[in-house]
Amino acid sequence: MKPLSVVVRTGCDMFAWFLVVFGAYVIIHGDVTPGGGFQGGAIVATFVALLLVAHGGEKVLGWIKLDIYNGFLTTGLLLFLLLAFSGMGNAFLYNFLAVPEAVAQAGGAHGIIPPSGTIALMDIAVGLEVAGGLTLIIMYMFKGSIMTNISEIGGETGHDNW
Amino acid sequence: MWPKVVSGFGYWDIYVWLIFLAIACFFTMWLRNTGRQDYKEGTYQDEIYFSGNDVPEDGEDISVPADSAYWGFTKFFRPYYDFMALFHNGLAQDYLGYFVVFIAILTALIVFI
Amino acid sequence: MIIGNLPFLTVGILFLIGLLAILREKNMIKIAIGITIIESAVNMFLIVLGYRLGGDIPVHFLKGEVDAMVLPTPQALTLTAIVIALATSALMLSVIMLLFKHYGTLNVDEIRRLRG
Amino acid sequence: MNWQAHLPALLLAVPLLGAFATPLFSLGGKTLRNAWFIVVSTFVFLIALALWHEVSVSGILVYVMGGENFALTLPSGMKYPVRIILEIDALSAFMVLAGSITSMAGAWFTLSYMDRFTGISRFISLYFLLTVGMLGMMVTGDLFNFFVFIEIASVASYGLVAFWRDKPQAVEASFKYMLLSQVAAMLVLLAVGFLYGKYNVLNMGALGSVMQMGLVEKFALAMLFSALALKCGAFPMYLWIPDAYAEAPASVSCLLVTVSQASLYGIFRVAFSVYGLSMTNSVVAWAMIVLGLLSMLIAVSMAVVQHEVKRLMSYHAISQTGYMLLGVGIGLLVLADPQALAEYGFTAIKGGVFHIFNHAMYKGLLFLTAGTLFYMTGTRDLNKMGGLIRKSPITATMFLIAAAAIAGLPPMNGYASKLLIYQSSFAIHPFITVVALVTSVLTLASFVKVFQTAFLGPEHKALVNAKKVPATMIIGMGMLTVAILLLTFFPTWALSNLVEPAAKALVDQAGYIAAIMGGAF
Amino acid sequence: MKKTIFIMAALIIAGLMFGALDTIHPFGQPGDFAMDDYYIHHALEERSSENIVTSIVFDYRGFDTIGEAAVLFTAVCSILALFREGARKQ
Repeated sequence: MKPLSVVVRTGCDMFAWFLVVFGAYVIIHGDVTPGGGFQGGAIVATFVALLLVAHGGEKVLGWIKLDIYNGFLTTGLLLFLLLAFSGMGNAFLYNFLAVPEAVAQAGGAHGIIPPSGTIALMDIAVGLEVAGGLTLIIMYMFKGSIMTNISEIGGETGHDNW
Repeated sequence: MWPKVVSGFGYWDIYVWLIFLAIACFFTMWLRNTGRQDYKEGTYQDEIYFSGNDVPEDGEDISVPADSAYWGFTKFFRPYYDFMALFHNGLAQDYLGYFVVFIAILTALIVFI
Repeated sequence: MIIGNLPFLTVGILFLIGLLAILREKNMIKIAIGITIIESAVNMFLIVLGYRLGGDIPVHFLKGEVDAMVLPTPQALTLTAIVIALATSALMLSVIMLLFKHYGTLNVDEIRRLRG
Repeated sequence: MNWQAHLPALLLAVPLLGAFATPLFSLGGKTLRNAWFIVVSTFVFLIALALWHEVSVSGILVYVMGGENFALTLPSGMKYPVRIILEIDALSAFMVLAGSITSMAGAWFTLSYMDRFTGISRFISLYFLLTVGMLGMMVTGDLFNFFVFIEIASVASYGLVAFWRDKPQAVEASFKYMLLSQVAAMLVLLAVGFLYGKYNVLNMGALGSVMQMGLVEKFALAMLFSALALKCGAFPMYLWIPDAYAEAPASVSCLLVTVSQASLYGIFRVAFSVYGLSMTNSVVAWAMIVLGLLSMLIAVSMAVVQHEVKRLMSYHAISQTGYMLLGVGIGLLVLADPQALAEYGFTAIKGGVFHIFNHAMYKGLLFLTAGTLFYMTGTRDLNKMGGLIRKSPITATMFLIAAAAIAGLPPMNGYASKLLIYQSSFAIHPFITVVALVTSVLTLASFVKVFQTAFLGPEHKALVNAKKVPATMIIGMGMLTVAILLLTFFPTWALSNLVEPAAKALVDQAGYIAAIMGGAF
Repeated sequence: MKKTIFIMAALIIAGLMFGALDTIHPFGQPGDFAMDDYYIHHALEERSSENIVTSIVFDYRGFDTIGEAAVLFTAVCSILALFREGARKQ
């Protein structure tokens, strides 16, 4: 992929960061407004897609550490499962942090955690997962497209043609 | 419609079969022992008779390949297998097409009967 | 009757288009698009099922004056189905990329080393 | 809190945790990763065993996901359940047991078999996810959830079939499988949408209690049946199976067999528990019988002429699926007729259900031995093999046991289940029995061919340096061998403790519904 | 020839599907929606989540979401496995 013109690059540089912020907003407010973990995560993942289009792949591959996104993916998934396991006292996936609305209106919510409990936290977990996962998909598909010769790159033996 | 068929001793009796197998083994051994008494291991009797020719070194040359197994069967059913080769033709869209035809027939049958 | 049910009809037409695309097109990318169209048809079907005349979005915070809400379950199901569709499309395109590298063509009729 | 009640959730959560945490553990090196793989697989098997025991002691288990009380299926004042409910009756527990055994055996087998390749941590994740998808399809009581698990299993198997991506055939097989399977999955979702739109219910049991046959229900039934028939490999749609099974790594093929059985389970669940007695005609039953017969005969006739060992075995997998469809189809045909059901229908269902377990065991073992042959010689072509019994007599023995079981030779478990099907199918028409017997004979013929060409005969020069079989691969195959031998030597126990409760649970639609809806039904 | 049969079959399916689609319920007037009604009325007071869809996705049908996350993870794993670097040929 060739880099696009300087106007596009500058514009993308600017808007890419806004997209991250907007995605984070959508993720965090998933339990109040339309949106949620998946949508927000997808928006965050657009960050890399935009950079990829504007600056060309080789450059972006140099900038981005894929291990970080792998970390996002695993962290999100494990956090999700952890939250699901935490409700095991009642049932798997039980929303053990939720506060009924009447109590929450009367000020009974616990501190920083939203009254919807695990709904909001799972939103964040899934948001992390989707952001990481989609970015990995984009980057690896790009890497795959510049793999010129499969048999040379993955020269593994043992499953050759019979 | 048709009379019910029962095999006699319940569904299945492993012990009867084991006894049967033991008897079968016994008979086999007996048959084997009635063979030629002048056979000796490790003499010329062990050698392979290859139509009078020298036996090739590599085992591959004297073993029957899998393709040749059931030659007569394949030969007899040649037209059938030719048709089957048309059916398994490796075209993904044909596979999809068979699926779609199957759905259409089944749906029509279920809905209209 | 059929005019009132136009959204349902659209679903059927979309499904048919997708089916015809996967049966007729030769280009693998177009076949992948055909499958995506079927997925969209099904997603649209779920959404159409959940609509109530005069219903509002199922978010209390932004709800208008209207009392009725559209049914929320199909929307949740669609959300799940969309992500699944996305995952499978990504995988399918990757596989097509690999196939193109191996076979040097996008024509689905030439991808037939496995047969018999 | 008694932990047994949480077993249904743990059954799915533990392999999911295994999949999600594999990238973490693979940071710690190969040994830690392999240990994690084995530990989690074994743990899943233990959970499945405990679950089966629990079900056979206390009847149907339900588990409400995320409910305040996991046993409270209906919230107060509601007619229908609002949450996802896992419902495990004897049939599900039976299937789960079969699935977890093959999964564990495949895991042991994988350790040495896949050792030469890169990307193994991804392989392990995908393997766990395939297990999750399979087990989820077997235990879930919710239609949409069923679709989600179908997708997990499918996507994982696409990746695993194409895992050897340097080989064009593997990628091609994955593509064909994906094309067919995606369309099928969308049809399942379409059917779920139809049923949801009509009844506003997604739970299978609740759906069964309100089902009234109409155009919508008939259409949904046709969609569900044909899609799941594709996934399990019935006659006109089995064409992806030889490709996918043959090109996947051996341990994956072993597990894919059970995944297909899970789709078969889906058909049975839909036909018996969701529709069941409300079906107004016997088209589905006859479709199952006819499809069973056709897939049996045609697939086995294709298998006889194959010379590539895994492709041959894949065709046999299809033809064995035909037996199950036939047996259970006969049961479905006479479901509404208590006398015929007691006379031969129930026997047929027992035969079909027993065959599922047997098939999972011996077909898994056959695929693993095929993998061993491939590992030893580097080829899958039978024409290039010969005399391998000298290299690995233990593999030859296991192959012989599995081949005898699949061909239905008398002392083996395969014969026990086939006998039940023969006996009961005779009551419908003798022709069906004749077809089943011919299939059995052809099966035996093709496995005689494999044994003769691969193991017997003089040693080939090219194979003098064939590799030794590592211990873990033998352990993996040994597990399945032990399972086959146990089923062989205690068929009465297996029939009365494993199969009969499962078959009873399949027939008992009211019981399945009542576990969800309470006594209301 | 073959293609024509396939397309005819597709048209038959579509025709039957139109029939079935037309008989579900009139557009915009779902007949019985007890399950959705439960969500609409209880999601806010039980779980204090303003967004009912999110509360369904993560609470009432949360297990689907785990499955969905697993599907995404599966796709990522598959793609990473397909495009892995691999060991270079010695």
